[in-house]
Amino acid sequence: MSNFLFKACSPIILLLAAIMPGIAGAQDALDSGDTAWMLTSTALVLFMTIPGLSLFYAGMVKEKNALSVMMQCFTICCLMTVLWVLYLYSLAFSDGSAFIGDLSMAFMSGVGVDSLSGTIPESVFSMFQLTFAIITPALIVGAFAERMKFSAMLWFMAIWVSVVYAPICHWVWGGGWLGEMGVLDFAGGTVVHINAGIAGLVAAIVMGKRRGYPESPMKPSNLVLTMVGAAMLWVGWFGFNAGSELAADGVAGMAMAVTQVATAAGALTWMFAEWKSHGKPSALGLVSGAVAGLVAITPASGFVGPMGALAIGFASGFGCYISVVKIKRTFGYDDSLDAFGVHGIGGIIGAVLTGVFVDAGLGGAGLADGVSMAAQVGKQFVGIVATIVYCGIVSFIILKVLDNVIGLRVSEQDEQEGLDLVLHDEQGYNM
Amino acid sequence: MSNFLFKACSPIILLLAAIMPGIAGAQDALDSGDTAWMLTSTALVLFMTIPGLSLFYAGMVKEKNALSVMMQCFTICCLMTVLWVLYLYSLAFSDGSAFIGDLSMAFMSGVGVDSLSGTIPESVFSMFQLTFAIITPALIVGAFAERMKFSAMLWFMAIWVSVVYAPICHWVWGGGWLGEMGVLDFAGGTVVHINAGIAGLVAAIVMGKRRGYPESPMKPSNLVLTMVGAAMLWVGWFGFNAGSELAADGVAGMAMAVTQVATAAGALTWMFAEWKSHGKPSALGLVSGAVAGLVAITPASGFVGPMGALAIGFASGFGCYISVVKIKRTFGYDDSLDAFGVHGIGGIIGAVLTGVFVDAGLGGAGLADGVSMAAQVGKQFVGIVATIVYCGIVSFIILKVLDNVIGLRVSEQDEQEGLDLVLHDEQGYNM
Amino acid sequence: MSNFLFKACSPIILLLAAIMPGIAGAQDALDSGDTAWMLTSTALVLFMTIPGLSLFYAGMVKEKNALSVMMQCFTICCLMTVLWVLYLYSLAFSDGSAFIGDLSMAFMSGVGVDSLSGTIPESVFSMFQLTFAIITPALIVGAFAERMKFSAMLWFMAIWVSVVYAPICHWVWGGGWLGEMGVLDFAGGTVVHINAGIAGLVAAIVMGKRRGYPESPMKPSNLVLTMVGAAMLWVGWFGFNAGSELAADGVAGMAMAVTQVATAAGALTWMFAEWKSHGKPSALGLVSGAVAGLVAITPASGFVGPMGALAIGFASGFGCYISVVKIKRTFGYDDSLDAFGVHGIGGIIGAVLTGVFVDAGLGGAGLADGVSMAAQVGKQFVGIVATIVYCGIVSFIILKVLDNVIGLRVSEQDEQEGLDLVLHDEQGYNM
Amino acid sequence: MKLITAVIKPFKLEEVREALAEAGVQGMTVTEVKGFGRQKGHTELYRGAEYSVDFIPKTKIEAAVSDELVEVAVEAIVSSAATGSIGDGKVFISDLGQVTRIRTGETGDQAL
Amino acid sequence: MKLITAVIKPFKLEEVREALAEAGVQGMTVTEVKGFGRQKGHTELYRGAEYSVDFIPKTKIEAAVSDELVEVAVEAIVSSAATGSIGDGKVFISDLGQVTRIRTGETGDQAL
Amino acid sequence: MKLITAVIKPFKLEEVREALAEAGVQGMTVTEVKGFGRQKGHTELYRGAEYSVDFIPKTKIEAAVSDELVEVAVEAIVSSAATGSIGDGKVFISDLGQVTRIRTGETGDQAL
Ligand SMILES: Nc1ncnc2c1ncn2[C@@H]1O[C@H](COP(=O)(O)OP(=O)(O)O)[C@@H](O)[C@H]1O
Ligand SMILES: Nc1ncnc2c1ncn2[C@@H]1O[C@H](COP(=O)(O)OP(=O)(O)O)[C@@H](O)[C@H]1O
Ligand SMILES: Nc1ncnc2c1ncn2[C@@H]1O[C@H](COP(=O)(O)OP(=O)(O)O)[C@@H](O)[C@H]1O
Repeated sequence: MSNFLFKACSPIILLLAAIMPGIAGAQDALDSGDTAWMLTSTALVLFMTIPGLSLFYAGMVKEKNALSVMMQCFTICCLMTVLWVLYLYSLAFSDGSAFIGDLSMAFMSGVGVDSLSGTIPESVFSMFQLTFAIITPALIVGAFAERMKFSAMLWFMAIWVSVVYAPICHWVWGGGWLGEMGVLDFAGGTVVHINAGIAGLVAAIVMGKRRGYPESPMKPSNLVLTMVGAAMLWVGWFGFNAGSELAADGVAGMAMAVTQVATAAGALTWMFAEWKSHGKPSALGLVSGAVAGLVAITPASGFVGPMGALAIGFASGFGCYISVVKIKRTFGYDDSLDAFGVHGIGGIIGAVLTGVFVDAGLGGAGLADGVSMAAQVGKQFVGIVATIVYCGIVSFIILKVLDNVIGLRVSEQDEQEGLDLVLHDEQGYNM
Repeated sequence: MSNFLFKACSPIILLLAAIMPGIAGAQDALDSGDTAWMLTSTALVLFMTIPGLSLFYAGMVKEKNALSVMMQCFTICCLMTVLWVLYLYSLAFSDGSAFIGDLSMAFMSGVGVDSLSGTIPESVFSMFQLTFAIITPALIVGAFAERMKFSAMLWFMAIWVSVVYAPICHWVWGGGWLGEMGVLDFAGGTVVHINAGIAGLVAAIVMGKRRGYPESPMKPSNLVLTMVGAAMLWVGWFGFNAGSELAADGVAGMAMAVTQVATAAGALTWMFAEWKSHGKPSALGLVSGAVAGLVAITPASGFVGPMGALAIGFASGFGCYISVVKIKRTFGYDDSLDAFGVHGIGGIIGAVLTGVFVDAGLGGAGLADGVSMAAQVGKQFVGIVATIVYCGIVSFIILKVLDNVIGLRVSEQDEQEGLDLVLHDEQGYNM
Repeated sequence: MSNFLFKACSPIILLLAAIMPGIAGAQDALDSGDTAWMLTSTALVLFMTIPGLSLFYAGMVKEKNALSVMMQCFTICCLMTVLWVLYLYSLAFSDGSAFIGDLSMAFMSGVGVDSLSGTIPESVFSMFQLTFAIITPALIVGAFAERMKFSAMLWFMAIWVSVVYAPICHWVWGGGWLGEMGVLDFAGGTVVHINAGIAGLVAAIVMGKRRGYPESPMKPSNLVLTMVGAAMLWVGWFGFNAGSELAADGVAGMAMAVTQVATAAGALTWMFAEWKSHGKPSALGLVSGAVAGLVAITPASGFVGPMGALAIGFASGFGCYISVVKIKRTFGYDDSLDAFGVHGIGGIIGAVLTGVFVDAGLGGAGLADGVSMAAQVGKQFVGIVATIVYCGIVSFIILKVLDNVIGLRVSEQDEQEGLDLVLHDEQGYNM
Repeated sequence: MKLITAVIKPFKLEEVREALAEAGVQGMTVTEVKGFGRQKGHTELYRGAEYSVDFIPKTKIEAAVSDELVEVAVEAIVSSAATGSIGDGKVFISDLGQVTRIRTGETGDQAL
Repeated sequence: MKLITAVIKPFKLEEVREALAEAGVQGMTVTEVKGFGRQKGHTELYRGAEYSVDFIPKTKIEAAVSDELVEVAVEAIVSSAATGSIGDGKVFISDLGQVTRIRTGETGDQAL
Repeated sequence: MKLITAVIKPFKLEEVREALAEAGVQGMTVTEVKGFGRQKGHTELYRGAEYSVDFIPKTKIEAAVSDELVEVAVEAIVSSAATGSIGDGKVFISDLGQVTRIRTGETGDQAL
């Protein structure tokens, strides 16, 4: 009888299973809600780079270089898009080996209107991931702003994203060895931020300081725009972190919540640290702390709870403050807009603390079965060190080769006159 | 037989009921579409404050104070976030009494990855509500811009949001007495706008006028940015109003539509009023009218139809125009950026007219059973008056106490030099 | 037996059919995911006009006219909204004839909270379409910027949208003759871009050149803002194109993907073309190419694949570059901000190539049964020519009549002083 | 004729302009300048980098006046621009050989 | 040597520059200034607050010229800057004691 | 007293200021100007429209000094502002009839 009934209703059950998300075994059906959120998240993460990061950076450089950094971010966005559909997506996300994908999905082959990735169209998954491959190189721009040749920048970015970003992305998210080993990186602390920070640091050192740094004033030309950019980064980051769940569910919701909390905590921490040590709280400090919080919560966002986020934001706000205000000055490298100081350091702090606050006892989603907190933190360190070493060495080689072949820097006089006029025959402001 | 069939298929029906939204009794299942919309709405409402409102305000103040208002908005955003997860969310939304919640949800206790609020994760509900608790105090900034100490501002906001915002929010949306009584406030006409407007008016009066007001010119320094800010407010407001439905359904759709209509009507009304009385239409007038329309449709957005929205936008555009251009000048208080003139007055107009245009005969969703339009308008008045009285008195007390303890205003010379340099050692524009 | 089973389970099947999207015959049930995406898309497309396009344009004009173009865009947004709910929506989308709708839905009659359009509320469909009716006239502003009277602009736009936009929209999307004939225009290449471009060209010619054009410099006053505007256009365009699917599904996903690809290709093409011919790549060239790519992919977005998008972006980037840099100079008309050069030309390129790359062999969704590529391209030409001829003639008549009745241009001296002061008694920047 | 050049605190411009008008000066040309002198500047801080800014925003007024007006004009400026605190600025007087009004070609005192 | 200082309408700058170059003046220094004189300003309105702005954007040109060039230079300015409507501006002439070219240390007419 | 007016390359301002201070000049007034001379400008390109910009950003320094300081001050400017490349600028010297310090009413050398 029960057998009869099962048979009788089985077509319906199959139908149900096929069309409904959340039922076990139904991951291969499109869910319109998840898709809606991922379309939105893709737009939000693109929004982070253009206009968000562009404005954040443009406001911090001198007036005569404002356009040049915006143009770098925008061009990176375009270049990565084309490379992505040609071969990068395939390198990063096709099966390949533990170290790199293959070219089986080059030219987006196999990605049709009906291809799914979980409950969302693969086209959306691919575009969402593309926006990460856009913002990562764009972040590096902050380290060498105001002195790099545009052509050298293009070459560097095209090569770097192919031989550094794509493999590391594959290691963590594409089925590679770091992911397999259990390193936790929900939305890109390692892949995006440490990666960009280290490449930036190497670039800053290889290229040398800006003319006049640090003796003569390097004042931000338009902090109003920088604050706008920071606000856009914050808003867009909801797509970055909550979007990394690839679904509109409770994990995405919690990822958004902890993002909000850590950002606020990072901002207040930097502000109060500055207030205490310098005597006044500054707007640039406040938003720098916000970005520090955003960076650090990124790897942790799907794993920790609100109180863990508070702690992570606090740690990152303070750590990045020290890094930018003290460490950079001590060592004397010219990381123009603190790509390393905020993204590198914040990424490392976040990656480590993800291993701590994932613990259910601290409000997190819980450690994997049989993995102790110490073990998880150890794995996190493996991820961090692997990224630093690989990215550091390869970035260095690319830069050195390019420097010898085409030269990385503009001439001293061109730097004096400003990149906008010299490289682009334009001015940012004609007022 | 039918009984047999029911039994036979009942597991399927239960299954259906459990996983599908919209079926009676299924409110406790997560709906990915609703969640997607609420994640988006949360981002949109945050976007209203930073960068939206920040830009709207920064463009209206003098160049030397541009950063200070942006920094106030941004810091408020951070501070409210931290207080929210510590205790504010609990105060506003836990059961408690008719007047205030309790601390049972302090530290977000009980809000886990799987907690639901209707068909969306509670984490998302809580973050969505947080964005309202952010924009409300940020709106007040407009009233005391260009003269308040940053430290006093922080103290005021932290206290105000705890003893004024949280209770009033609880009264209306947290199960408190105004909500129970049947006051209609879909998205915050009372809780957000009247509340902020009244607190702003009290602050403007307690703190006194800006040096030189109204004799010397107080020209907006960057109306281009003000227009950008207004546009962002408009776009973000879709999250505010259509998001307040907490679902992606027909009510949300209509809330978006009436928001669009009332805003347009408010903007055109102010523009034509100014054109008529002054001889030229101005951009600042246009966007001020848009904000007036947005404010007034807020309480009404889930209840009225497009033609009601047209009327509400018209009434608010005209009412706020009169208030800002005539009333403020007559009484002589210095509500710097018209926080009261637009949000207070617009909020009151909207709250009253919600009671009118909710009527099904006027295209609305219909009055509650057995409630006449007059009765509903009466209820609306109770909500308005309660908010004005409570918020007015308590805000006054907080400000007076703070003024005696730490002082509210910067010195005359500091006001002269500009808050950006004096309070933050920064300049908004270095060009 | 099978009959018995069918009967037994039929209530469940009906239930299923009623509540689930994607099942044949279920189009009349609301889908929360689709609705979430369309609410978002509506916000995104509004975001394209205000602040996106406003900034894009404001940055390109002289400082003294910055506010005037922003005000034009904003006022158009308001005016179209009011006309839309009064009668435009009905004219465009009610059944009517093959050429124009009727007034059966004037005052939004029949559009209630429960009205559906496919799987989304009709209120949302109507608002989404409204945002297209907003951006189309706003685009035209670029052609006559810096010299048109505000009052004449209002009259022109109100008439134009009623007698040009509404019918052409009806032809293509409202059940009119072009749609019936099989012209493919997924998101508005014809309705929006060719239409706006042609109207702009006619306006530029009828009104004549700006004083001093082309001898004296007409430098963009704030390219930083122009780049921000371009970025916002790009992000918002996801709503435009992927939103035009009216659902969150695989087609929407692919529409987003091809939008991203074509934009990047257009931007790089223009940039490299300029680099090659002028010696330096410019930021304005880069973003102009991006917009060219966005325009051209618009009609194609639901029909082509990523490689088709690459080709379309390339063709449009190059074609619009030639049009703006060479053709405009040869003929000597003053299309101030290249509304025709980018939207007209890009729209035509896109409309033609849609007919090519829709071919399944080229990665597209496939030609309609029994339609050859040549035939489809032929249909596309009919759409293009019909739009050019109708829009060109009617726009010309409206402008000529208005010129005689109230005059289109400000006086030479007013043009000298700047529209912001002369028409609005305001300045964009007081710094 | 003399050229009177005054460097003043920017917020005093309106008062000085009125005082000059009252004194009979009918035209003037105003420039935003940065001043350096005894008055101390301020400090700015950006991510830990401290800059001391010595230059202070000032406003420069240039007015060509006929010889007989010089004294009263200087007097007008001094009394309207003074706040008594450091940084109030200076008034410089120099000779002017000739003045021409472009519109009419008039020269000398008539051109002022 | 003399210093010629001209205050003109901003949109006339290019014409004046060309006229001066034609007259043999090889260098000049240009400043954006605000002028106050007979020409009326404009009104601005922000949320009901009306401000009348008396100062009008002008451009100031300073050119050091040798004595023999003065007359023709002034003539060049006057004829190229004039529109005939109020506010066309002024030309001032004053003595210049010495001029030094920083690059070479040359002085006098050679330094111009 | 003399008025020294120097037009220099903007990035040299700090050096010149220090050199002047060392030379004993206690105050100065600085204006952002655009210069036109032998130094070539640049080209800008916007959507195919090429503009050649002849004016170059310069900084103008005005310092009133007592007669005895003139020589050493000019020397200080020339040596600190020179780069040796075209466009280094000029130093002009003219007479100053009178100087008044607004704050105190002091005149003459004391007012500097
Ligand atoms: N020797 C000078 N030459 C030119 N301008 C000067 C000179 N001394 C002072 N100034 C101008 O006057 C302003 C005020 O001078 P300062 O010494 O600060 O105060 P005070 O005028 O009260 O003595 C300076 O900012 C500067 O612009
Ligand atoms: N006495 C003056 N001293 C300095 N500048 C003057 C004087 N009079 C006029 N100017 C300058 O000349 C400009 C034009 O003067 P105005 O009186 O308006 O017109 P016009 O030159 O046609 O008589 C003014 O805006 C101002 O910059
Ligand atoms: N005759 C002049 N009168 C006023 N300013 C001048 C004159 N000649 C040059 N200048 C200023 O000096 C600057 C430098 O002059 P330029 O001829 O380019 O180089 P150099 O000083 O090396 O010969 C110019 O940009 C201009 O501001």
